[in-house]
Amino acid sequence: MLTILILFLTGLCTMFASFLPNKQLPKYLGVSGVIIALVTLHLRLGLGLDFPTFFTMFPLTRIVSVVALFLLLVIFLVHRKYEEDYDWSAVYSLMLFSTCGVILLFGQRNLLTLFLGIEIMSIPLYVLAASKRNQAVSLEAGLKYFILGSFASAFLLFGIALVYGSTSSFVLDEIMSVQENYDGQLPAYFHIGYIFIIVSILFKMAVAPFHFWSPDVYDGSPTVVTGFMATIVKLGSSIAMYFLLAGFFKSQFENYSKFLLPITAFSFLLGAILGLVQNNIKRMLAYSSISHIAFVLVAIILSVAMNDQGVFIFYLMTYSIASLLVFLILDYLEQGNSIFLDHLNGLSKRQPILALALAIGILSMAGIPFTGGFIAKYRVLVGIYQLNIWIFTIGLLSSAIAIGYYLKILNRIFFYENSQENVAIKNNLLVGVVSILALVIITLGIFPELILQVIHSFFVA
Amino acid sequence: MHLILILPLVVAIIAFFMPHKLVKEFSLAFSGAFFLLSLYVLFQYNPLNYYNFTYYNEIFLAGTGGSLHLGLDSIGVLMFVLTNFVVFYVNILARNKSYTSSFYGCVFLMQFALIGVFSSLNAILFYFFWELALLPIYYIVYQWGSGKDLTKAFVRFFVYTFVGSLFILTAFILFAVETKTTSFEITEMAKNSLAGPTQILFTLFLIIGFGVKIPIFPLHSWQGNTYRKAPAEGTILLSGIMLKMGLFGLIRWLVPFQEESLPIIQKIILALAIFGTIYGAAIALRRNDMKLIAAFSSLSHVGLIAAGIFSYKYIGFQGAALQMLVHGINIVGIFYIIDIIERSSGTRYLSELGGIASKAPVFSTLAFIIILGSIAVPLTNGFPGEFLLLMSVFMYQPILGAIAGITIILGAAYMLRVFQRAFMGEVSEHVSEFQPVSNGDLYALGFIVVLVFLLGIYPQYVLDLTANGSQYLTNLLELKNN
Amino acid sequence: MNLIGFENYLWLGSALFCIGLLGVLVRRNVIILLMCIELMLNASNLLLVVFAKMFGNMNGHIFVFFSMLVAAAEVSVGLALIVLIYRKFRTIDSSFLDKLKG
Amino acid sequence: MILAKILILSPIIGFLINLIGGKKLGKVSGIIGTAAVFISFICALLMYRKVLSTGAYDVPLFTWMHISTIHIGFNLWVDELSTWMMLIITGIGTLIHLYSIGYMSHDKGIGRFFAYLNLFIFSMLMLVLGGNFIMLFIGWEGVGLCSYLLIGFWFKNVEYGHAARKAFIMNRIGDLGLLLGIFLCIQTFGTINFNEINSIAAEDLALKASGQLGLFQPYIYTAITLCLFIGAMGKSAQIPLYTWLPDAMAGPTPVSALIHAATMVTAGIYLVVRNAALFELAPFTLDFILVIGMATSILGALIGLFQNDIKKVLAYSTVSQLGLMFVALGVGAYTSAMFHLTTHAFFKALLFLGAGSLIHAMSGEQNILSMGGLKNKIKLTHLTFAIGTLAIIGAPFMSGFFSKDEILEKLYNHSPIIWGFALASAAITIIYMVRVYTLTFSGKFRGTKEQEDHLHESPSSMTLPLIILAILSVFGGVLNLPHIIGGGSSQKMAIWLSKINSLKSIPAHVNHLSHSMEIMLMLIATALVVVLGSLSYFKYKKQTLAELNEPRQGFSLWGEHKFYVDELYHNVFVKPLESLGDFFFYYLEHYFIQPITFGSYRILYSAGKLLRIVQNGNIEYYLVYIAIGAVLVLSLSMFVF
Repeated sequence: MLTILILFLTGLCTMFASFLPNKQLPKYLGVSGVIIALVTLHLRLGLGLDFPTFFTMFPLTRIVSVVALFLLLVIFLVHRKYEEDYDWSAVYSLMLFSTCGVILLFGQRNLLTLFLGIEIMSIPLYVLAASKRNQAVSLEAGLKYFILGSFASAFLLFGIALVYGSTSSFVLDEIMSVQENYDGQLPAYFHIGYIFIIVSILFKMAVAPFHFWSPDVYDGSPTVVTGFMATIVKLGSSIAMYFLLAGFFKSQFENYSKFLLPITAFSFLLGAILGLVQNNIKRMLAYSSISHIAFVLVAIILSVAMNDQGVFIFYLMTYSIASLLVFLILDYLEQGNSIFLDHLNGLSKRQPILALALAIGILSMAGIPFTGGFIAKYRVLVGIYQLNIWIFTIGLLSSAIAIGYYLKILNRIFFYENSQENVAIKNNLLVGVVSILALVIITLGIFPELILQVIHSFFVA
Repeated sequence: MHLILILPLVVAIIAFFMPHKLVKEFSLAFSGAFFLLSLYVLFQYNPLNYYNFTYYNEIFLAGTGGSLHLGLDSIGVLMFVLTNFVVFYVNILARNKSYTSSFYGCVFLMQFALIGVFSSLNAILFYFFWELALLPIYYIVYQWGSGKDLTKAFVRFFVYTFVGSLFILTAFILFAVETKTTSFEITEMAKNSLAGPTQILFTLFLIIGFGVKIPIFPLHSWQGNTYRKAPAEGTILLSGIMLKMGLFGLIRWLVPFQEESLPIIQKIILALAIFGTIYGAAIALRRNDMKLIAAFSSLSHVGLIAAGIFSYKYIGFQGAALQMLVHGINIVGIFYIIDIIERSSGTRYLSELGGIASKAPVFSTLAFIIILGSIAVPLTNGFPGEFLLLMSVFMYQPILGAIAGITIILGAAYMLRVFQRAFMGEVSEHVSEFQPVSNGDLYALGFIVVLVFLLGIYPQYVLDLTANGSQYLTNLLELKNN
Repeated sequence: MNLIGFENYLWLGSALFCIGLLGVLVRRNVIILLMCIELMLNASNLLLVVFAKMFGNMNGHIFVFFSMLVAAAEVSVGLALIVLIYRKFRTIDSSFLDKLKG
Repeated sequence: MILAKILILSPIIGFLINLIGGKKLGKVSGIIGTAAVFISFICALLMYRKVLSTGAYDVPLFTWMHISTIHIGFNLWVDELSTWMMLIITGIGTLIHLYSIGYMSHDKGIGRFFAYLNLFIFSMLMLVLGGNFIMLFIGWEGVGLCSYLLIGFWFKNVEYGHAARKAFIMNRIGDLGLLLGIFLCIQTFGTINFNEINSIAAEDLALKASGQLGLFQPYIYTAITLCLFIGAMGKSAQIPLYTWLPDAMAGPTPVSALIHAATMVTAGIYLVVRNAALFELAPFTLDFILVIGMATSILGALIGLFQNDIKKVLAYSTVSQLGLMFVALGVGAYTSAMFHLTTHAFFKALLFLGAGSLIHAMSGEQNILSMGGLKNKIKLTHLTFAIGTLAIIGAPFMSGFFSKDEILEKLYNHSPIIWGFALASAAITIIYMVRVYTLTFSGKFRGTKEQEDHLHESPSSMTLPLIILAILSVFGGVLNLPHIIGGGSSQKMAIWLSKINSLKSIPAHVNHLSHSMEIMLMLIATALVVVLGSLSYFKYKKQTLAELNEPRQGFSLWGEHKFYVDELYHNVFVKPLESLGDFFFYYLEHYFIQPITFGSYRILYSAGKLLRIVQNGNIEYYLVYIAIGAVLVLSLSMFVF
């Protein structure tokens, strides 16, 4: 709970810091705030702020929040300086508030924390998406996200109401116990309620039938925000889904696994096929994240079926690190508000290290060995093979198709002549951070257990 | 042993960041050193115990059932030497061309990946190195490849190789899940066996996966214009070693797990492989571009090797191991010759060539001997391997053996046609300003000629080496079948 | 005390929710969309209160407070966005906002 | 032991010296080459004496390949048959090397020429001395390779190159047959060593003789022997695979003399004789050989009748003589076939060398129509050529007479019809040989002016071998005199050869011909020679240039065009193969495999385009999609599952 508090306070300070003349102040405040939060996590300080029925620190929550904070730290450190009138202090504070919501989700024990977490996470995002006020595209993205987001949260609230109606409590354990011993006599509307909740979280994760917002919003909003959305927000909503499927509605496994698996298959194919035809890279990555999230959903179902969280966490981690790396680099290549394939031409000749790091990130998303992505996909595929052979084949097929468009990007980076003027990127901090991230991905590929053990020993044990 | 594996990686990384000027000498020296090292390993290898130089470490790839488990068995050592030989020759050939340092880095990365492929005893590790080997060659072929529309060839090459490797992954997953083994060590995998239908699936997937690389007949169409578009060094790497990866995969991962030897699949693949040999030879007869002829000729040679393996005979494995080494040497020689001709006369099309023999007699005699080697004339290295392979196919099925025999006739026909058009006859205007071939190239070709005769007259050394390797395979097959 | 049975409240709540849902799907004006979403939210608040009354514990009521809080925050942010959009596009008809596509 | 090693090594050393020092040595390389072969000749003589005294012995060199049960070693097997063949090869080889020093003196590639000749001698010796099938096969293909190099020696000329390639490929087809035979041997006998195979065959023969069942079913023997015979056909230019021999005349004449007359073409017969025991066990194959041999000999003779190029005529006569030898083998008369092989080597080499010096004198002119009346201009060549012609047509008491007569006698013994056919082919031989002789030497000179004054006798280095060969052709018959004339010392060669282990197990054929019958046969043969010889001599003597040049029709036109066999092969085998290649490449590559890769890529791309329209950026649609999605999920989970 303390970490959320600290993040909230830093958010406030950065908001007020905008009145002070020093332009760099919000950056320093943000960074120091996140570091303090990380330290508190390490020292396992509770300060008595513990509400067992609302929010508890599971080992899972610790690991995932460390990852989330690390990602946030990287975003704060390394994002590109946008044009003058871009109000960074507001962006920092909104990002911090949204991360509070995300961490709230990580440790939820109660439907209320779920609802609050989702709302705290998404409301700042609506504004973030529209943060480039003078660009119509960003505004449109913001509005779209807002309308669809609030529509989904209406579903969520309705679902919670119905579930409360049938189980007379919000707390996780009580709902589970009610389901176990009254399984037969639960009123009909319980079922509707639980489906509505799952649907709204599916929407937040942008899984296939509910994904329509993500390509437009990813493309419209500024790349830093897209980066934030693609990594930390996806992390939050996936953990929320995990708690729903593994926690609240664990006993409904047969029921939801039957309709969730076709959804994942649909989103595998959709993400892969639509990705092929794009030439705007942000949209392409949006579709690729749709198919990745389908993998995450499959991993969640797997972890419920075999109650082993390892596969799920590992996949989430590799995916978020890889997409952060890619979005950070794309942030620097952005012209106007979107990046087209030709902007990447001959990148290897302009910035060799950046090109290499981007290549490693893309390879990890494509799932090529020696990168984390491969191990993650491999473990999910091995698991799903026992569960359902069709999903296995479709998953394999879609990753094969996806390799097609990942290679389009690689092809542009290495083999096309340099058509862009050489915009000198002097930010060697970026180069440093990016190469560290690339190394992390490679080590995830070669020594998969290493990183998790380090975090576990450092933060959880 | 692990020292031998890691070294190329270290050198690759250094080569990537070397300044362009001195990277050429640096990489030539290192590849030479690796070749000598590999010869030392070869002579020090005792064929008796099955896996030499094993190195085990489990934190690597923990959790996925994989582990860093390397070991060179008899056929692995041969391929290890061949890899270093080919990389050494790539550097020799590249010394008179100006390549950036990332080219040399890729070459050494290839070497690292290939040694990994030949020495890994763990299925996942094998798949790791297999995929890693695809990246640098894809980079070399398309960064320095000539030819107009690279994207078309790129789509074909990449769709084939990557989709192929996905099949291999599925096969391994299928094996692991069906037999409930957690670890992918070859020793454990060999113990248990698969039930009927999954066995067929497992074999089919592996055949498709390796077939793309070998290439067996229907999966070969990437080979034609990839060879044509790739730079000479790229083709040498591709034809010299990459084809052997597929074959080695067959021997290492497919044969030991063959259940009641599925006669239907074995027959189909054998027939396909032999049809591939005829197919390749027939096409090579009429093509005008030397590189294409060499490509289809290696398609036909390799098809015969695959047929040899699939006849599941002791002689077949011996012949295949020997012929893999021999084909590697010959094809490197042939592409070296094509490169020299292209460099000196500016064209590699037979219609524009002629009369090189009168211009460069020593070069043409060396070229002739290498061509003899690839036609499998006795006393050259081609003959013993081809003899054993044809015998094993003949023992399996006499009619198929006879059909496979036709390739030695067609082989002679198209190779001599190449020699005829390019070397004999009147001096064509392209060849008139044929610069004299440099001594360095002549010594390189000379070394290959020495190898051609050495293996031709005394193949027994290689046969002893692979004796207990193939014996192990045949006992495994008998043990599993009856 | 409960003159009319709980089921009827249940039907009322879901009826309200469906009306809001239809409103969102049909209308093109963004502000009307917002109002319909508010309607849906209040429908679920109603249900929450009814269930709280049914079970007799106070959880439902507390939850309603939180949900109203959230709804308010959402609306304020939404309206700010709509003002910005209006200043930019001179219209708030959702069918015009389709530059982002494909 | 050392003798055998020297015998093998000296040609190789000669080859290496000439190859490396080829350019610089010039004429000296000729001397080195001849010396190398001469040393081998002497070793052959010494080995002959050794075999005479101690009998056959084995010289193991090193193990070439040892796989599970099969042990293939490099070992030389020296017995009566191989010494006999060695003597022929090295003897005639030395003479031809001597001859070609003069013949090739003006050619600048002389070093390379002698290197290839020495390599040829080496591989021929390997073939003959080989102790097992693999050694034989190595020699077999080595000889094919050398013939490719030598035929295409003047590589500037493209036709010669094509002829060389054709020869090599035809030989390769034969080699494939031989290879399949070797595989069959390994499969059935488990060994490829000649002695072991012959002992198994001998055992089987003994069993068969005593009526029991043999060790192996008969069809295996037929299969093995058929494959071996296909190999022999390829090498010794029998019916289906003979078209390469006439084209092989593109090489220099000494090459044709050595390879295409004396040694290489006899390899086929050597192979059959070496495994005679096997062939005995396969009666079907023997008849097959008989038929093929007969057909080839008649066809060769017929085509030879209408050829105008002197070397082509001699080539076709070789084809027909070889056919005759195979007929002898078919009948089981192995020793008489070997005898005819030896005498044929003498007089055919003589004829070729004679033709060579003729062409040398006529400064490269090979067409007999534009020669004539050279009788008194190049006396020595004329004399030796005349002796050669007399020998080949079987004039009485010449070597040809004895060997051909012995075969005719054995044929008559077997069945009169075959004897008739053989007599017919002998008759045609008489006609065309005398035709060649008369057109070149008698009558008026039909050549051009400067050819006439260029006419001169060839230097001594060329005429010396001619004289030696002439002597051999005359007295060759003495080696194997028939009983009637030779009396006590007759059939010396037959006794000598029957000692080899493949022949000693064969029951001798009963000879139910009475003495009078033999004499009568001889008389018929001599009568034929006298009558036909004089007839054709006078016919061609008075033929004027006009008559000779008028175009031919009907049968003779056919004959001149070699019965269109070459064209037949071209359209039946070569063209369809090439069109198959094109078909594979253009159709199969583009229409069969292409769509798979690109088809899938295009389908996905169009699917992508379609789906893209759904994402049309309009919020209402999104809301509607989400609502439909939610309803769908709800109904799915409630009712379906």
